[in-house]
Amino acid sequence: MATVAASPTYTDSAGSHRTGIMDWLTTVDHKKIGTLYLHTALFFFLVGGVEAVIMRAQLMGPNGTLVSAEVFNQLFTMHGTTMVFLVIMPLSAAFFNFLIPLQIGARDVAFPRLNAFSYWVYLFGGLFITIPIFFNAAPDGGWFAYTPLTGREYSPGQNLNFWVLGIQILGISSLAAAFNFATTIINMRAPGMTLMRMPMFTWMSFVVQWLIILAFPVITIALFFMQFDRFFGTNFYAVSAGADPLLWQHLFWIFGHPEVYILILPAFGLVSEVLPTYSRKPLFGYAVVAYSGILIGFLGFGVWAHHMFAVGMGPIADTVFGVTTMLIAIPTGVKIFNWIFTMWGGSIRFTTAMKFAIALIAMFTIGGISGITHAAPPSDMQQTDTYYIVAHFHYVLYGGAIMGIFAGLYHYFPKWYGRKMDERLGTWHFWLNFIAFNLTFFPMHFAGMLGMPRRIYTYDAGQGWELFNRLSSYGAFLMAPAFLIFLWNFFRSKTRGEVAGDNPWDAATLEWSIPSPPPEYNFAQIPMVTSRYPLWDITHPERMAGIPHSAEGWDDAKQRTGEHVTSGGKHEADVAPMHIESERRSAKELGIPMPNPTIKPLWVAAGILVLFSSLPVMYAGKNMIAFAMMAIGGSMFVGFLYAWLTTPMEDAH
Amino acid sequence: MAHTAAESHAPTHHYTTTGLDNRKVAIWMFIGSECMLFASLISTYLIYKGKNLVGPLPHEAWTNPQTGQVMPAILDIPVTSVSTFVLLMSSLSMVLALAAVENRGKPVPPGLGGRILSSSKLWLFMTCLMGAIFLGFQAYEFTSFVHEGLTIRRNLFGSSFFTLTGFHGAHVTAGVIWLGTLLAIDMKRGLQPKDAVWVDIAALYWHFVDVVWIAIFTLVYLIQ
Amino acid sequence: MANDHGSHASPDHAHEHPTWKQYKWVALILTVITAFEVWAYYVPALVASPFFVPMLLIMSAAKFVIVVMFYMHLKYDNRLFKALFTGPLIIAMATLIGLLFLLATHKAEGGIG
Amino acid sequence: MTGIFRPRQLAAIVAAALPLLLAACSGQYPNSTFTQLTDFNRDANGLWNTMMFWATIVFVFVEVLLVYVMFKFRRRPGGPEPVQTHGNTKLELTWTVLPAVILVFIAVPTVKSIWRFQSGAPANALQVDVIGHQWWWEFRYPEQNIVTANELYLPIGRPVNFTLRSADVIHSFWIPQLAGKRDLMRNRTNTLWFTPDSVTPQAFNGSCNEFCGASHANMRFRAYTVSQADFDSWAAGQAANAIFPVAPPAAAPAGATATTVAATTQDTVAAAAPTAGYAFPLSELPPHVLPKTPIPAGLTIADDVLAAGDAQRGFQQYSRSSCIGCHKIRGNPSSLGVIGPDLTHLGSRHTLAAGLFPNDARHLALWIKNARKMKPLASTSMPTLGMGEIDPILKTTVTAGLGGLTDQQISDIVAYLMTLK
Repeated sequence: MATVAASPTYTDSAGSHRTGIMDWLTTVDHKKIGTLYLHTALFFFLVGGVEAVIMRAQLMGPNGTLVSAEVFNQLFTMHGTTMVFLVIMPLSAAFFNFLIPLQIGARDVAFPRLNAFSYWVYLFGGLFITIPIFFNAAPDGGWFAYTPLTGREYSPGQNLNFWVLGIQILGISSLAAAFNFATTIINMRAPGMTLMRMPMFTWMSFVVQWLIILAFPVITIALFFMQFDRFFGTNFYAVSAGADPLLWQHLFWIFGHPEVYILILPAFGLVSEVLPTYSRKPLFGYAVVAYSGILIGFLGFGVWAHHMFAVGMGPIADTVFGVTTMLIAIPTGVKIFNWIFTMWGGSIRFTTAMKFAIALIAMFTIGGISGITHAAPPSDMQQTDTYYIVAHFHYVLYGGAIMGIFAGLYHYFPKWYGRKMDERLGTWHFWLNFIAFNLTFFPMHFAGMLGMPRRIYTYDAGQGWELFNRLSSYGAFLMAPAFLIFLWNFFRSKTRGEVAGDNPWDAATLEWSIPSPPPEYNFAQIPMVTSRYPLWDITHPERMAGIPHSAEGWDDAKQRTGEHVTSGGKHEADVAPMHIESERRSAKELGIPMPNPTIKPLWVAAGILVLFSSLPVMYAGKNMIAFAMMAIGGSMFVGFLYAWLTTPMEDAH
Repeated sequence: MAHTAAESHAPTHHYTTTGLDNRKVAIWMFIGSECMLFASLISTYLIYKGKNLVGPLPHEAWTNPQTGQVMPAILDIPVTSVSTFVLLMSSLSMVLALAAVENRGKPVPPGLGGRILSSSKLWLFMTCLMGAIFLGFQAYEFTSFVHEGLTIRRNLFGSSFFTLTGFHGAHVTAGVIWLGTLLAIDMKRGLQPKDAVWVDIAALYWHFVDVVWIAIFTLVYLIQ
Repeated sequence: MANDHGSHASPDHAHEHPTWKQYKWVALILTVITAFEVWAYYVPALVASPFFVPMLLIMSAAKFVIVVMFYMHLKYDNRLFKALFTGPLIIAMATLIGLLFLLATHKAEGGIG
Repeated sequence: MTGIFRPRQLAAIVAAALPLLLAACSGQYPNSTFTQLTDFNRDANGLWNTMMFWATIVFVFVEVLLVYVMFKFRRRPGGPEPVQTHGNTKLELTWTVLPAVILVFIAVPTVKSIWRFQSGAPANALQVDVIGHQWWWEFRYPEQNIVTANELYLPIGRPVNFTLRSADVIHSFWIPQLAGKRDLMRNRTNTLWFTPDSVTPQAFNGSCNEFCGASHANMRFRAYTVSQADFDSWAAGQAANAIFPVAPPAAAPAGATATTVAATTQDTVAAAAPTAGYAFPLSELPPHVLPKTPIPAGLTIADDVLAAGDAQRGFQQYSRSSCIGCHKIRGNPSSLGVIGPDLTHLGSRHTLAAGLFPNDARHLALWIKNARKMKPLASTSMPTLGMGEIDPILKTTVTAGLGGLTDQQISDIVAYLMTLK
C-alpha cells in the first residue's frame, strides 16, 4: 500500500526497444545521455579549437591582418565561452552521467527524464550561442561580459544578446543536472556505500553539484539584470543612471570563481580513479583528499574578488581576498602530494590514461604556483589582464581539467564501449599534446610579465613579444593535429579497438564489476558494499588487508526498512553481497523494470529555446513575430511539462 | 484497504540510501539554491538604495524635476502590511492542507471544526486564494507606482524594486499554479496519504516564498 | 501489508508533526510580530533611534525561523534537510554581507565634466 | 614503456625556460615589469622575488619527486606486488602545515605592500587626472591647468598621484615599467600613485588593459619621465594657449576673410606664451616608443599635395570644418569641442591616435582622411572626412555635402595642426 504516487513500480516497457535516431531522441538512460553529452562536447571542442588556432595565427607576428578587430573579439569571446560552458562542463557532465550511477551501484539517476531534459537544453543553448559566429554576429564582449561595455549603449548590436540569453539557457541545463546528480549521490547509493566509501570521482562530483547549485543562481540574476537592461531599458548596469559599474563584476565572479572549481574538480576526481588503478595501490589519504575537495569548494565562495584587484577595492578587501586566496593553496597542495604518494611504492603502468593523469599533476602544479603569485594584490596589479594570466589559467584548465578529462576518457573508454582505445595512437596523442601544450602556454608567462596585455587583436613590432608569440602560435598549430589524432583514435576504437572485457585495468570500484559496456539496467543485483574498494575485495583481497571493512550502512539500511531492503524498487533478493556480474541478459529476462523512453523533455527544452529566441527578434523590432514565438514557446514549455509530469515514468504493473 | 492485487504484489517503497524521498531531497536543495538567488536580488536592491539620481524614492520625499512639485515617498506601508498578513496566513492554510492529506483515512475528529480541518480541498483552495489576493495587491501596487511615475526604467530604485518584488511575485504565481493543479487533482480523485509528498514539496516551496517575503517586507518596506 | 507500512514509516515520516494547536499559535505569533513591526514604523522616535534597524532585523529573523522550523517542519524533520537548508543559507547571507561591504561605497556622478 | 622519456622532456623544458628567463631581464624587453624605476615596482618585484624563491623550491621539489616516483616505481616484469599503504597522518599533516608556513612568509610582505600603496599618496605628489575614453586617453594636470591626450610627462623624483576615471566603459591604466595597473570607470574614482626615480629621462609605453571594445588593442599611450626643470618648461608651454605663426604673409589673399583671420591670430598670439615648452626630443626616443603600425592598404595622399599644405589656409579651413565640434584648440575661438582629444599642442606630441602612429604630416593627413580605416571603429564620433573615401561604419562614400575634405584641404589643416607646438 505504501507505494509512493510518483514512483510507480518498474516494468519492462515496450518502448525501450526503439532503435535509430528516435532511440537517441527519447532516451532517458543515463549512459546514453552521457554519450550524447560526450559527442556534443567533442564537437564544440573542435569549434573552440578552431577559434583558438585562428587567434594564434593572427597573433603569430606583430600587426597581424588575418582577421579584423571585430572578428577577433568574437573569436576570443567565443573561445572562452565555448571551452568553459560547451566543452569542459559538458565533458564533466558526460562523466557524471555515465559514471555516477555506476560508481554508487544505482540503476539510474534520481530523475532520469530531468536528465534527458538537461542534455537537450545544453544542446539547444550551445547551438544558440554558437551559430551567430557564422554570421559575424557572435558575442564580442569577452566571456566575462563586463558592463557597461556590454550594455545596450556601448554594444547596440545583437551580438551580446546571444551571449546573455545563451548563458541563461545553459544555466538551466546545469542547474537541472546539478539537482539531479546531488540527489542521486545523496539518495541512490547501494546499501553499504557510505559517504566515506564513495569513489573519489563521485566525491568530487558531489562537491561540484553543490558549487553549481549555489553559484549559478547568482549568475542567473546577474544575467537577468543584463537581459532587462538590454531588452527593457532598466538601469542595473546603466552608469548614466548612477549604477555601479562593479555590480556585474562582483556578481559575475561570485559565480565565476566557483565555476573554476566546477571545471577542475571533476578532473581531480578522474585522476583519483586513474592513479590508484595503474599504481595498484589505494588512493593515499582518501579522507584528506575528499575533505580537501570540500574545503576547496567552500573556500571557493570567499575569494571571488581576487579577479578584481585592479578595480581598486581598498586595502581591507585586498587583504582579505588575497589571504583567503592563498589559503586555497593548502588543500590543493595536499591533493598533489596525496596523488604522488599514491604512486609511491606502487607498481606503475604507463598507459595513456596514466600519462595524462601524471601530466595533470605536473602541469597543474605550475598553474597552482602562478596562481599564488597573483594572490598577492601588489604583484597581481602587474599580472592581471596580461598574457601571464592567460598562461596561468590554461595551465589550470588545460593542464588540469583537460588533461584529467583525457585521462578519464582513455581510462573509461573500455567501460563505455567495450573496447580499448589504441595505446600507440594514444601515446602519440599524449606526447604531441603535452609538447604542444607547453609550447603554447609556457611562453605566455614571459609575454605577460614583459608587458603584453590580454584580449588584443594586434600588437606593435619591437615590443619584445615577437618570439613568445611565435612560439605560442607554433604550439597551437601543433595542438590541432594532436587533437585530430585523438578524434581518429576515439571514433576508430569504438568499432575496431581491442575487445576489453569487464575490468581491463584491474580497477577497484563497482563500475568494473559489470559487463562492458554496461547493460541498460547496470546491475542485475545491487551489490552490498562493505569497503572502499569493493572489487579488490574479490580480485585482490591481499591489497585490502589494511583497509577498514564493515557492514556499516548495509546494517542501517536493513534496520531502517525492516526485512525489506530493496534497491531501485527491487526485492531483497535483488540485493546481493559484492560480486562480479559478467553475464549479460536483457532487463526483460531479469524482470528489471526500466523507465520508459520519452520525447517530452526534448520538447520542453525546445519550448525554452523558442521562448528565448523570441527576445532577439523583439530586439530587432519585429514585435508581432516575437510575441507569436513567445506564445508558441510558452505553450510548448507548459504543455509538454504538464504532459511529462502527469505521465508516470514507468508503466504500472 | 482498497488496493489491486497487482499493487500488493509489487515491490513497495523505493529504496533510498537515506530513507528520504528523492523529491524532498531535491526540493530542499532547490530552496538552498533559491537562497542565493534572492540574496543576489536583495543585495542589489540594498546596494542601490539611496543612489538614485531622480525620484520617485521609496522612503523620502522627492522633487519632480519637470514640475518642481514635491512628491511624497512612494511606498504604501498599510496596503503592503495587509498583503503581507494575507501571505503569512496562506502559510497557515498550507500546513493545514498538508496535514489534512496526511491524515486522510484516519478518523475525522468530531464536530464541525474537525470536518473543516480535515478538508484538504478547502485549505488548498484557501492557500491559492490568498496567494491570488497577494498577487492582486501586488498588481495594484505596481499599477499605482507606474501612475506616480515609477517605472522599471525610471531609476535604480525602480529597476531593482520591480525586479526584486517581480521575481517574488513570479514565484507566488508559480506556487498558485502548482497548488491549483494539486487542488484539481484533489477534486478529481482525492489526494491520499501516499500523495502527501507531492503536497509536502509544494508546501515547502510555498513557505519558502513566504519567508522570502518576510525578509523583503522588512528590508524593502520597513527599514528606511 | 504490515511490512509495507513499516517501510513507509521511514524516518521522514516517523516523527511527530506539529499539531493544529501549534499551527494556530505560530500564526498568532507571526501576526503579532508583523503588527508590532508596522506599528514601530509609525513611531518617529523609534525610527530615529539606533535600535530601529537591528530591532526590525531581529523580528524579521524571528519570523523567518519560526516559519522554517514549524511550517516547513524543519524542527521535526531529518537532520539532512537542516544541513541542506542552513548551509546554503549561511553562504547566501555571507555573500550578501560581503557584497554590501564591497559595493556600499560607489557614488553616482552625473558624468565626466 | 614510454614513461621513461618524460623526465627528459621535463628537463628539456626547464633548460629551455632558463635562458628565456635570463633574457627577460636584459634590454630587449622594453615593456618588462621587472624594473627598478619606481618605488612601486621595487616593492612589487621584491614580492615577486619572495614568491619565486618559494615557488622554485616547491616546483623543483614536486616535479623531482614526481619524476623520481615515476622512475623508481614503474612496473617491472615479475616485480613484486606493491606494499599497500593508504595514508599516513604524520606525512599528511606535514604537507598541510608546511605550505601554510610558506604562505605566512608570502602573506606578510603582501599585506605590508597593500597598505603602503593604498593608504593615500604622499602630500607633495603631483596630481594627474586620467580619463579613459573609447579609445584614447585624456590627461589633465589640475595644478598646472593642462589638458592633453595620450602623452604623459612626469617629473623624476616627485611622487605622482593619478586620479582615474572613465567617460564611458571600463579601461585600465598601465605603464608596465613604472607600476601596476588600475581600472578607470564611471561612478567610481580610483587612484594610483608611485614615484618615478630613474636617474635619466626615459620614455615608456602604456596601454589599456581592460577589454573596452573593438579598438581595445589600439588604446595606447606614452609616458616620459623628465627632470623637474624640463617638466616645468613643458608644463608652462602646455598651459599656454596655442601659438600660431603671426599674421599672414604679404601675398596672402586680401579681403574680409583674411582680415578677420589676421585679427583673430593677433589676439591668439597676444595671449600665448612666446615660445613652445620642452618636449621629449624625438631623436632620443627609443625604438619601441616609435609606433610602427602599417598604414592600411589603399589609403594614400600624394607627397606634393601634402608638401603644399599651407598653415594659414589650414587654419581657416579647420575653423569652419566639422573638427571644431569635437576638438578644442585653446587660442582658436571657434574650436571648442570637448568630445575628442584637446589639440592645443598637438604638434608637441610624438604619437597619434592613442599611440598608434607617429605624429607626422603624412599620418595626420591620412588620419583625417579616414580615421575609421586607420583604427577599427576608431570612434563613432571621429568621422571619415576624405572626399571619396568609403566610411567603414556607415558604408557610404564621403561627399562634399557630407563635409568631405579634398586632399588639398586636408594638407592645409595638417600644416596648421603641425604648427601647434
